[in-house]
Amino acid sequence: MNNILLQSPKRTGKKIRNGAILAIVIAIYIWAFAGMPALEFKDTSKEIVSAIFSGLLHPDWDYVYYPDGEDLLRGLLDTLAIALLGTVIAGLLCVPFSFWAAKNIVKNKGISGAGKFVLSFIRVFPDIIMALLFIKAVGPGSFSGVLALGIGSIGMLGKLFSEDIESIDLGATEALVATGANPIKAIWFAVLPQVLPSYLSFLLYRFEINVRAATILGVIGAGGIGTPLIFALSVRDWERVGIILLGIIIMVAIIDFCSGKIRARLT
Amino acid sequence: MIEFKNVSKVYPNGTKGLNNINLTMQKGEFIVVVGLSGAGKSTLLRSVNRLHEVSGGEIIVNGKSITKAKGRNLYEIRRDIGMIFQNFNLVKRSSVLRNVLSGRVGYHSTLRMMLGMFPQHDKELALKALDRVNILEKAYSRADELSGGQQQRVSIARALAQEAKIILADEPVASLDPLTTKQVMDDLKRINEELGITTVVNLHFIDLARQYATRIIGLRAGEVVFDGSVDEATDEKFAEIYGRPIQDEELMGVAK
Amino acid sequence: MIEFKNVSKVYPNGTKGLNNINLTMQKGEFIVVVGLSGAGKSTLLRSVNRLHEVSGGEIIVNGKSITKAKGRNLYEIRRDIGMIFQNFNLVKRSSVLRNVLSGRVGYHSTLRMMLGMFPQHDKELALKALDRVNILEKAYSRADELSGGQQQRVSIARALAQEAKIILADEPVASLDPLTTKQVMDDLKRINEELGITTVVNLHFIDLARQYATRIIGLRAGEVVFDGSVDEATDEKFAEIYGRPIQDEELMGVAK
Amino acid sequence: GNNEEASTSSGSSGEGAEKKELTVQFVPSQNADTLEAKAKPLEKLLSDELDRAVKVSVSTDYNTIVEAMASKKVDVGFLPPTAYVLAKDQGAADVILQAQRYGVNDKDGSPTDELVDSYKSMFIVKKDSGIDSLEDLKGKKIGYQNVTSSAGYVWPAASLMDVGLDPLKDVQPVTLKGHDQAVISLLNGDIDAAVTFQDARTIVQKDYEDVFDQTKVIHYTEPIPNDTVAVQSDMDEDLRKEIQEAFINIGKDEEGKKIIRDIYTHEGYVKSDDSKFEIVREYGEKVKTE
Amino acid sequence: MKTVQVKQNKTVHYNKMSSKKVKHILTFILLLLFIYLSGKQVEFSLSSLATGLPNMGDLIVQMVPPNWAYFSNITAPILDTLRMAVLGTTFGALLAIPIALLSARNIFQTKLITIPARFVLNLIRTIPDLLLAAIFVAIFGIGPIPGVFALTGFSLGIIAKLIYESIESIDKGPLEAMTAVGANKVKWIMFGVIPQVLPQYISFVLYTFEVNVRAAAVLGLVGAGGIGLFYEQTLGFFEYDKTSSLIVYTLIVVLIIDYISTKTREKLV
Ligand SMILES: Nc1ncnc2c1ncn2[C@@H]1O[C@H](COP(=O)(O)OP(=O)(O)OP(=O)(O)O)[C@@H](O)[C@H]1O
Ligand SMILES: Nc1ncnc2c1ncn2[C@@H]1O[C@H](COP(=O)(O)OP(=O)(O)OP(=O)(O)O)[C@@H](O)[C@H]1O
Ligand SMILES: [Mg+2]
Ligand SMILES: [Mg+2]
Repeated sequence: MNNILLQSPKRTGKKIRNGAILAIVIAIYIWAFAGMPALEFKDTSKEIVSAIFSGLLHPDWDYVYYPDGEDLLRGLLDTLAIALLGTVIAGLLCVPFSFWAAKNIVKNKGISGAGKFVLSFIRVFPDIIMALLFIKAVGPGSFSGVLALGIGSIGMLGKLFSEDIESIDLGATEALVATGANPIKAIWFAVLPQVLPSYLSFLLYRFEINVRAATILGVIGAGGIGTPLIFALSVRDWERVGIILLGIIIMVAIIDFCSGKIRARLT
Repeated sequence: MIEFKNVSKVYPNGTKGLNNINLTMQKGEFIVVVGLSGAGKSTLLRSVNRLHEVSGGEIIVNGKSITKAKGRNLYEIRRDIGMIFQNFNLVKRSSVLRNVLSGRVGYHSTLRMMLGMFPQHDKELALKALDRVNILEKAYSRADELSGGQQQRVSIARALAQEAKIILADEPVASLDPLTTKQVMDDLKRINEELGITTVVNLHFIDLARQYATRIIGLRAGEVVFDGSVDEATDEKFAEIYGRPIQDEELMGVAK
Repeated sequence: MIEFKNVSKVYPNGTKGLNNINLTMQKGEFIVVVGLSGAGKSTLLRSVNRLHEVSGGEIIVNGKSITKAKGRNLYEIRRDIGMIFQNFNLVKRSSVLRNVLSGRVGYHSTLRMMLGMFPQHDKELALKALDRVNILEKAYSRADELSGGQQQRVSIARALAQEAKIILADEPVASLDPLTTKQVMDDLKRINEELGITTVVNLHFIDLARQYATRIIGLRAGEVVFDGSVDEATDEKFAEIYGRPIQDEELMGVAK
Repeated sequence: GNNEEASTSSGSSGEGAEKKELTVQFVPSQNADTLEAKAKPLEKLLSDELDRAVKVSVSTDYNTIVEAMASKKVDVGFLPPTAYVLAKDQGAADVILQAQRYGVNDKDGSPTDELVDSYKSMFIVKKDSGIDSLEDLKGKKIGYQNVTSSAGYVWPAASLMDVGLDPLKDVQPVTLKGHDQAVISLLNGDIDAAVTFQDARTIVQKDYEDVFDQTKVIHYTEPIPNDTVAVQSDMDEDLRKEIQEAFINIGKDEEGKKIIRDIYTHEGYVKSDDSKFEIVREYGEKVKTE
Repeated sequence: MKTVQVKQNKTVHYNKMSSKKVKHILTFILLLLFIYLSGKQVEFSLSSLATGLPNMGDLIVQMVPPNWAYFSNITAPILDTLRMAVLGTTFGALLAIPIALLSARNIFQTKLITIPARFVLNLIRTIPDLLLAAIFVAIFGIGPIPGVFALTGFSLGIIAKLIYESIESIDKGPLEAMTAVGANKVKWIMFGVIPQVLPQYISFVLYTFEVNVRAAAVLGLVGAGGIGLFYEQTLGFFEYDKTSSLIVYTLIVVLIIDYISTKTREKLV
């Protein structure tokens, strides 16, 4: 038996290329680490961290419910409504984008590339500017938050979903094509059933992110529990932060539980 | 009737799938295509309904050139060709009935299909097709709950419901037990005889080929090396199709 | 030696996979298990190395009860049992060599395996195994670049490299062409004879069973309905294993 | 025409153009040590005073409120002085009122009993740092807020320029987010001096008790005008007057005062006009970075 | 005989079907109800959107063309951001591996492991970036370090969640093969799981890297520099042409990352 085979037969060209890539990666890490100051623990850390944690551990229970409104429950409800609507809007709008950007559906590389570019563009658009645009359109409040989340989420959902479409089994599509289906029918009968579970799973995931994105929307007064959270953080009212966090954690846990159940049903 | 005129197929990576094929398949024939793995059997079949684009030549299906057809015309030619895939190509997550019904989409408008509004007639047709392959009771099961043999039968039912004039079957009995194999082949044969549907089947089993075919086509390296009736397909001919120029590395230890 | 003592297996959904099986498989035997689809062949095989937990009874492999083994002991019993799967179960994205080497992980420390440091000896063993199934030159190809027959041979090489004392093969030749089928079966037979490895193969093909087996076991509905030498396995016996009590719905149209 | 757009939905009192819903947005001033993200109480006070539906929202970002006022989506905005000037210069808003607060005791940050319409910013350093005057800051690390912040950048930068130091080049500027963060960064030695409103140390005192013992003030800036109440530029005179009176009344009413104090730390409102903000423009020009 | 059979079967199945259908329809109605209620809660109004939409134009007009000269000012902060993103993503990606494995139900069949692991994961994902930042700033002072740590926590949440779901959907075959070979859990994971999820893992890590580059706002908030601060500044002065330069610059960086990530994935898949 020939012993030459004991060595991997990779060509030297490939070896050099891999070596070069490795060198570049190492260089990037050196560059990144070099920009970091030395790690040191600050004098104030003990007092302040303990203040934060004692606040978090003694949440401001009163805040849970005020008879006259503007309490935790109302805030969470508002957040939930914003996130739900935002996700529904994004969920509907991302579908055409995803198919546009999937290169196994749109065979022309240029066209699917353009779809990918548009999705990238939406993704780099900062939430805060998205929100600003909609505040100009509909005024401050939850509605502008919904629109900002709805449009802003298209970028991520579209990207994840189009990649999922790219990875499906094309056999079933082929079978449909063979029966004489046009592309739309083929997608409807062969692609959609396959991608539906992951589509819904991405939606649920994004829903959860949108619930948490309330923090960012809070900065600009776009409604939800975010505004009280930002206010509490900026005056270091840790008890208030604690109760709000607890509220969000419980809400996210419930969503996660439900989405797990739904996903289990789907697959 | 299917006519191959100087058909060639070169894959993007340079592999020659088909090399200047000239064949005429008559209406009502039951043709079995045999050949080694990689001989081009699948490529041949998939060129007929243009799942693969050929690189040269022309294929005429029932008088129309499928290689030149576009849009609606192409869809309509394909509608008349049913295909049974080796790995079934069912939508696993859809119900059996829906899979069978999907064979009917070529007959209706896109909008109607998107709304899932199949006429009652289609449903009956689909159920009848399922009944014919004896798995009617699975109509509302999800396709992935079925055993391999049952899935294969669903894919046959899909081709039946399509009311195609030609059926192409790519290794329809691989990984089926002998009994199911017989059932599937019998069924193809019966459809072929009863409805006069032209049937082209890729097979690995010589005995099955002899038993069911009216005509056998042998492929090797993308070329037709045998084309004749069952009687002409002697053991020697098979040996020629499969055997002689087997590369050394294709043989396992014992043969050495 | 493999001993089944009153082994039963009920699937969570209530299906009886195996029903009170008692069998003794001797060292060096070449056993072919036949039976209809759904008869329990796979279940039987997968119980041996406990890929399935049995619901009752005990299985003794080379004197040790695998059904009772835990942790390290279990891993060591399994290390001595090679398995060839119908659908190969290769890591498609890894190289052929790495797939074969993965058969060796039972022999080394976890840490070493995490670093992927296989000793030179193992590499030689893996390459020898590939050589034996005649695909040495594919050692550094990715598994998904291989044809079906070649992938099946990789999975045989994995079992060989494992230096197992028992080989279980679940329909190892489904969807292979006749030539490759012969190669694979010859190879299994040769390993069985040369190295005295107990071999248990599930098969759908009667002729293959007759040709290669030293002993044939027939299953039906989870029970052993035949167990004997090749000579005893007459056509009538096979008909009994497969045939008689076929449910109506298992028959296709023609049979009615 | 524009007022129509401004009112998103007509509430219970939606008859006639005059009774359109009024939208108010509140951005807290930076010099507040307690804040509540509450809109309802003010909503109620104002709608009682004005006898029309009022919708109040809160936000921490004044850019959005200015933009919303520019597109007539917000009628009344509580704007910090710098933001007001920018809004005014864009033709988006006119000031009608200014908030009043109690002054701050220089010594311990406690409130005085004198109502003022301005506040101050200050430079703080560690007691043992040996820095005693602005001149000593040359080459030191100074924690600013964003360059748009009156108390966190503009006024202190002007003070530095008064003693001949370039606020960006002669010291090492560090931009921080939040006045509390500035105090903490000073405490843990990340910066040598911090500029904050007077007296941001009380916020940090909750977490870090001896902050007043460890730090000292070396300089107070000139007074900075308090928060404004501004209206969108198209609003007609009558409505402006109505709103002015409404706010002033709220400040005088016992119950109203309690609410605006608890929630917005305002003590009352006085009439104001754009001329009072010339100083903001001047300072803005003075420290303009480019 | 046959037709009777067909009909019998049909009725049976239609009945079965309808109960399922009713369930689906009810779920759908419930969802619509939720959406409707949410719409009321946030005062959803298409007409106000339609009338207000032109207002967006005012802003967009101010954003084009971008202020090209501003590019040179923001190169340094963009590089800072990249640096933090590189480190934060790396740490997060490494920590995500064990958590994702522990959360995947096909790796650990027992709920005793997966449920606590998922709980921890949820906890990490819920903590707002701002709070995370506040804590890290208190511990490490201002500068890029708290930024890196905040991003670490953030990336950990994203990657672990996405990857455990893809682990749960891998091909069982190779796992069985590894079991049959006698591998213990660690070896089983090394040879059966990792090769299968590696492409997705890399793709998610690169995706997260991209998200982190954009999460500049968080970094700005903790005083870590980066471009977040510049967004605030340009918005504060209403210099929208500069804001759009920031967007364009980030877009370029993101596109480059995207290109590299696609190439890498193509090599790997
Ligand atoms: N997509 C492809 N790209 C490149 N080469 C291909 C492709 N598909 C098939 N081939 C090659 O074309 C040749 C013919 O393949 P084909 O699938 O038609 O063989 P086959 O006769 O159906 O074999 P099998 O019995 O294994 O199914 C083979 O050499 C194969 O490797
Ligand atoms: N995971 C499972 N859950 C429930 N039932 C199962 C499961 N796996 C197999 N069965 C059932 O157990 C019985 C035996 O199955 P098994 O896979 O052993 O059959 P087999 O003889 O290998 O058939 P084939 O030739 O089709 O592979 C069948 O009725 C099958 O439906
Ligand atoms: Mg083929
Ligand atoms: Mg089986």
